[in-house]
Amino acid sequence: MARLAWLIPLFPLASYGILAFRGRVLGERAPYVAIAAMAVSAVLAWGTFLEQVLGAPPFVWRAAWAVGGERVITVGYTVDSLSSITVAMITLVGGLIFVYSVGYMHGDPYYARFFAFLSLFCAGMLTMVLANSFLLMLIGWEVIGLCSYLLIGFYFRRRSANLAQMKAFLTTRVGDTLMLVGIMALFWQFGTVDYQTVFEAVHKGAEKASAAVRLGPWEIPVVTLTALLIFGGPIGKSGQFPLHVWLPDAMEGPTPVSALIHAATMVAAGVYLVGRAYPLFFFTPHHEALTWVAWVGTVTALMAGLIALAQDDIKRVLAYSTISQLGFMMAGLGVLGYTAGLFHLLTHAFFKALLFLAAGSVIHAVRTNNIKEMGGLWRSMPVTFWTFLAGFLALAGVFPFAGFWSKDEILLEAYHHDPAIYTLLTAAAFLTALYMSRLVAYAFFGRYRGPEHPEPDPWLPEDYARAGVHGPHHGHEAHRGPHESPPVMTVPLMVLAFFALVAGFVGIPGTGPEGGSWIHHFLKFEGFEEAGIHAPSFSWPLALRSLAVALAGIGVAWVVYGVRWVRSDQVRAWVGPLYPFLRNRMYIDTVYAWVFVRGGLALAAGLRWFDVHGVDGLVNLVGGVTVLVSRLHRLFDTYVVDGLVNLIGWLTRGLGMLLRPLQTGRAYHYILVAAAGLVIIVVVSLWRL
Amino acid sequence: MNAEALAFCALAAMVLVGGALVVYSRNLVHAAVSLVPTLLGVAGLYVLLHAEFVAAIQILIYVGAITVLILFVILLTEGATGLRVRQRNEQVPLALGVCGALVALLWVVLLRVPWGPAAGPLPPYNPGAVGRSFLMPYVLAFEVTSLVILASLVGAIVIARREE
Amino acid sequence: MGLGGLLSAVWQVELVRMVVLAAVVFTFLAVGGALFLVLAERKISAWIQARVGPKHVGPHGLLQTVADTLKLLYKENIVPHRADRVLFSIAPILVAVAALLDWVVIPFAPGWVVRDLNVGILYFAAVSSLTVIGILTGGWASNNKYSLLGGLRSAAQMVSYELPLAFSLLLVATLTGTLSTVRIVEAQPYPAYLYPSVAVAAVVFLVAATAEANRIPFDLPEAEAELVAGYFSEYTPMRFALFQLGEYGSLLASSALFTTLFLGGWKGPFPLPWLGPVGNGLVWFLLKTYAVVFFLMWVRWTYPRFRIDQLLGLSWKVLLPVSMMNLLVAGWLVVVVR
Amino acid sequence: MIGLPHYLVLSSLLFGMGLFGVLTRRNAVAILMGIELMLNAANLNFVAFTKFVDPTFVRGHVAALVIITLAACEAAVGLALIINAYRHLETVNVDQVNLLKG
Repeated sequence: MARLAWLIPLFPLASYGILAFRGRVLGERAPYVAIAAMAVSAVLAWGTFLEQVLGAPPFVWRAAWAVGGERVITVGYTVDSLSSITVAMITLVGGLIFVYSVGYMHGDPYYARFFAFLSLFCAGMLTMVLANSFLLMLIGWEVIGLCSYLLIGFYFRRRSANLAQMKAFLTTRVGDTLMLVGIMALFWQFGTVDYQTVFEAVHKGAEKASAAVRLGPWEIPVVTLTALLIFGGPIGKSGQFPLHVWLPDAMEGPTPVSALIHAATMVAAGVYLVGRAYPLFFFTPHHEALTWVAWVGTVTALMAGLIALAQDDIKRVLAYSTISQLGFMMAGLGVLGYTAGLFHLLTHAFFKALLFLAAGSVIHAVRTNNIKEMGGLWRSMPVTFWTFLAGFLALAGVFPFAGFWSKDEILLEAYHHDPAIYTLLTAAAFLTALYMSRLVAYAFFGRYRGPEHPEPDPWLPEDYARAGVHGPHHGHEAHRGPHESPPVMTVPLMVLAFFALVAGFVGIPGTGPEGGSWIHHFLKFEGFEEAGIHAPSFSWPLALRSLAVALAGIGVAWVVYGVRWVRSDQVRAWVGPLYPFLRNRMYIDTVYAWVFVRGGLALAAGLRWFDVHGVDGLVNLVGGVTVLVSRLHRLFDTYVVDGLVNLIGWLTRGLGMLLRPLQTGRAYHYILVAAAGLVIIVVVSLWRL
Repeated sequence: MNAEALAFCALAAMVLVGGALVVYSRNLVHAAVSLVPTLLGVAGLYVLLHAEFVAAIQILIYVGAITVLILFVILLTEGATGLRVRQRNEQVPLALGVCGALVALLWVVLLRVPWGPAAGPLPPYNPGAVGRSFLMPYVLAFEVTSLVILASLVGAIVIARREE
Repeated sequence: MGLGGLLSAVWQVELVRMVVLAAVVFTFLAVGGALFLVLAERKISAWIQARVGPKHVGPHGLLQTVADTLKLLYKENIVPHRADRVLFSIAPILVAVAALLDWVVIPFAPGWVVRDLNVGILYFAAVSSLTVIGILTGGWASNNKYSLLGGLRSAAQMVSYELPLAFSLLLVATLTGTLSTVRIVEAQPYPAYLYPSVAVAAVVFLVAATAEANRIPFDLPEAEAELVAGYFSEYTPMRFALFQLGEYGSLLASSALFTTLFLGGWKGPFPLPWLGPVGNGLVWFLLKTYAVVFFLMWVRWTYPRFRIDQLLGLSWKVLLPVSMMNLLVAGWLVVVVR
Repeated sequence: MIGLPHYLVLSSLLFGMGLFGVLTRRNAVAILMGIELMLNAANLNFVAFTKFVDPTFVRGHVAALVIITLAACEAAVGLALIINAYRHLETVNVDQVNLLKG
């Protein structure tokens, strides 16, 4: 099965090819192509995964791609426990989202294009995961970035979508550039970008790896610098502070896109990369690269959790929640919790995709994103409600849902590694429970606060409305209040809800050998054993403490938003300026807008001023001089040059008059003359011999 | 006079008589049909020169394709090629003189050179030898020829098709 | 030099001798073959159309064609008014000779070949392309617009179908690495992975050969219904018979070449007793050849005629691309497997 | 014994005939036929030289084959041009095709 793994990204790629070139013809049938391709990939991916589960050895295939002297750049793929479980997750979640999109995007004029982009995205993601080298990974990575750009701006007539897509692209580009520099640094140091070779070299502490670079007053080991540069990519792609600003805006894309790309998979690419390149981070002196990772993750988790508290847009809350959870994963990886971070990556993919899809179902029904205009939906949309609730409980970390197990692992690792990080993450976990409860309370409980007949979807741009499309919900008939979505959308929700419940069970202690959990056994980092680091074992007090934190968060929210013993505006008054601070996303976007956007514009304006006055002035001066010279020149030209030219003309014409009869226009005359000429030449040369 | 000389004389006669007919015949169809013995005669000479492959190609392309094409065009443009149209232009005597002089000079030149006997045996299996020459030392000529074929194919189609 | 000198002369002279010999031998052979084929065609067509066919002359009408030939020999040769006498007479001879020259490279049995040329199949293609000149000039020389149309059609058709035919030959040459017919037979059977390519080439060859022989469904140059027999409308007995001889001769030659290239030539599935290698080869070869001939006759009496545009379209738009692709694929396979 | 000069004399005669045809014919198709004769003369020389002067690499054969190919191309394009000219001008005589003559 592992030998077939190279086929996994090819099917979505083929689907992309078909849809891109024949999509218009396929029309309504477009999703079948995409789903079929995804299904085949999923079968292959799960086969590969199960093979790994049953104990197959890791498999690496590589072939020379470019050969330059001694250096060979290889292309190939890696199948091991990490990549196989990740592709299994991607194909499963991706496939479900494809199915869901059939319903959600139905009636869209660019139906086929949507599935084409989704397919291309999956192809890139799977390539990135299965890659055997940083270079191939980078190719997949950039394809992902491109698809993200395309899909965020899928409603391309809408200005805000255009801005969001640019923002996403430019912001992640900052990280990508750093990563590219990092990969170049790797190539410079080791002469290869192949994972295995690089990691082995780092492990052995090759001479160059221990060299140091002077950077101002600090002396940074090269390997650390490289690791941190490469970490730039994940910071951008996985929405870590300070490059997280694009992710909330990316919610401009259609909801399945938010679910697939900005919750379950693409943002996971960064975390995956850190997991994949873990040796590079781990074998730095004192694991200092990992310390950076941990702190970036922790700050992100806490910051995003705080911001999420004050947002009203359902998708934005979920987006900040995603950022926060990604922070958790990074923090988990950073505190030597290799398994914990990646485990959370997998469980999070399921329940976050679920939450987004359920949110999409809600938006689909009430035609607004504002949670304050929803309410009481649990009655009218039972399936959506129950599945959303499952996702919520998983995210909040309530026993026995998936999030409980994975988040607890991270907290456990943090507890044993760095109490400060543990404290901050616990606070973030509390915030998670709090803002999610707030969301659930606003959206699903209380009474319905929206209009009786929901307006046409505000998310839809004008040209869609002109095309007679009334939102994603095709054949929209008059109905009272919101109602449940069609089965093609709810069935994927139910499947994901199932996984949100059970995906964490692989982390239950005792499911693996020696009393540990299965996931610890399956996903483990060999470097730990050598370094004598053992994963801390499950501890009941900590687990209970984290459960208590989650329940406390839910309880507080229940007090404020559920039974309303304390009214939310009172809370707002207590916290004073904190609320507007959080509501405006800690002013980070504002600062960026001032510094980078306006700064950039101001720089451009300055350069333009210089261009207009400085460069153009010079050019005009040169121009003036040129005009003066050319006037003089013209006089010379008119009388002297033209005179000569005319003279030659007259001479030529006279000569032509004389020679004209020779040109008959008959080819055979010319040939005769040529032949006669040949005869003469031969005669002359013979005579001279 | 041995058999080879006999064959050479027969073929040479065929070539020359055919060629003369091609040039002199007032009837263009006759001229075109006279190309057949000329070209077949040349093919026969190729066989005498151990160039069977060239001979086969000569028959296949010259006789089988080019002559047919020429005949075809003559028949299609019957209105302009019929017997009533004057077929010669005014420079016959001049041309006769020039051509005669040229041939005579060529003879003078080539009979002055002391041509030796045959330089050596040909490669025994010459389709293979020709193929190898085409793919190794003369690959550029081969590629350029293929380009010319492509260009003339396109050109012929574009020129000859009826304008819409 | 005497006759002995002639016999011991260099081989290329011997080749000329062989060609002459072949012309003499196969004139008789092909005349006999053509006689038989005309009868076979009449019998088979009758059988397909549920008729009896000729039956009065000789037992079961076996001597019908002989009688017809005798009749043709005794009838007057007429040259139409204002026809071109010379070309009118030469054309049928050219057609017949071209058809007969094909036989030089056909191997009947091990060692039974007039001349095993090292450019054998190329020679076959070259010589069979001479037929068209005869047809074209015959059509023109008759001074009849139907004949001329038939001749022009024939030229267009033959020039078009020579290409797919040549590609089929090229494919075989690619697979066997030789142009010699004898060595092609020896190289068979082909390896199994090449069967698809060979099958495609065989079909293309069969179609193109049918068109080259001007047979239904590609008999546009004759097309009795439209052109009142096309290029030989004006031909009277013996010259008409020569055209027929040419047509049946080339039919037989094409079938024989098909047998040689694709059906294993003289090789048989099992040896026959008492015959020895030559007899064996001869029997198998003739059996296969006449099976192909029968198949072509069957096709003739089953399918209607194409239109001229369909005919040319089939060649240029279907057969040519298919055979080109086929050649590419087969060449690739050969290189890869090697 | 037939040697190289025989072939050269023969081909020079053929060449002369072809040139004469080219020089004296009015009809474009006939001119083309003359050109074919000249090309054949050249080919004959090439093949003869191969046998008698330099048999390695069969260079003359290669040249002859290239020339035959080019002759086929030239015939195809030339005849297409002639047909087109005939369609427009109803003549194929080169001295009557003079649309561009001022």
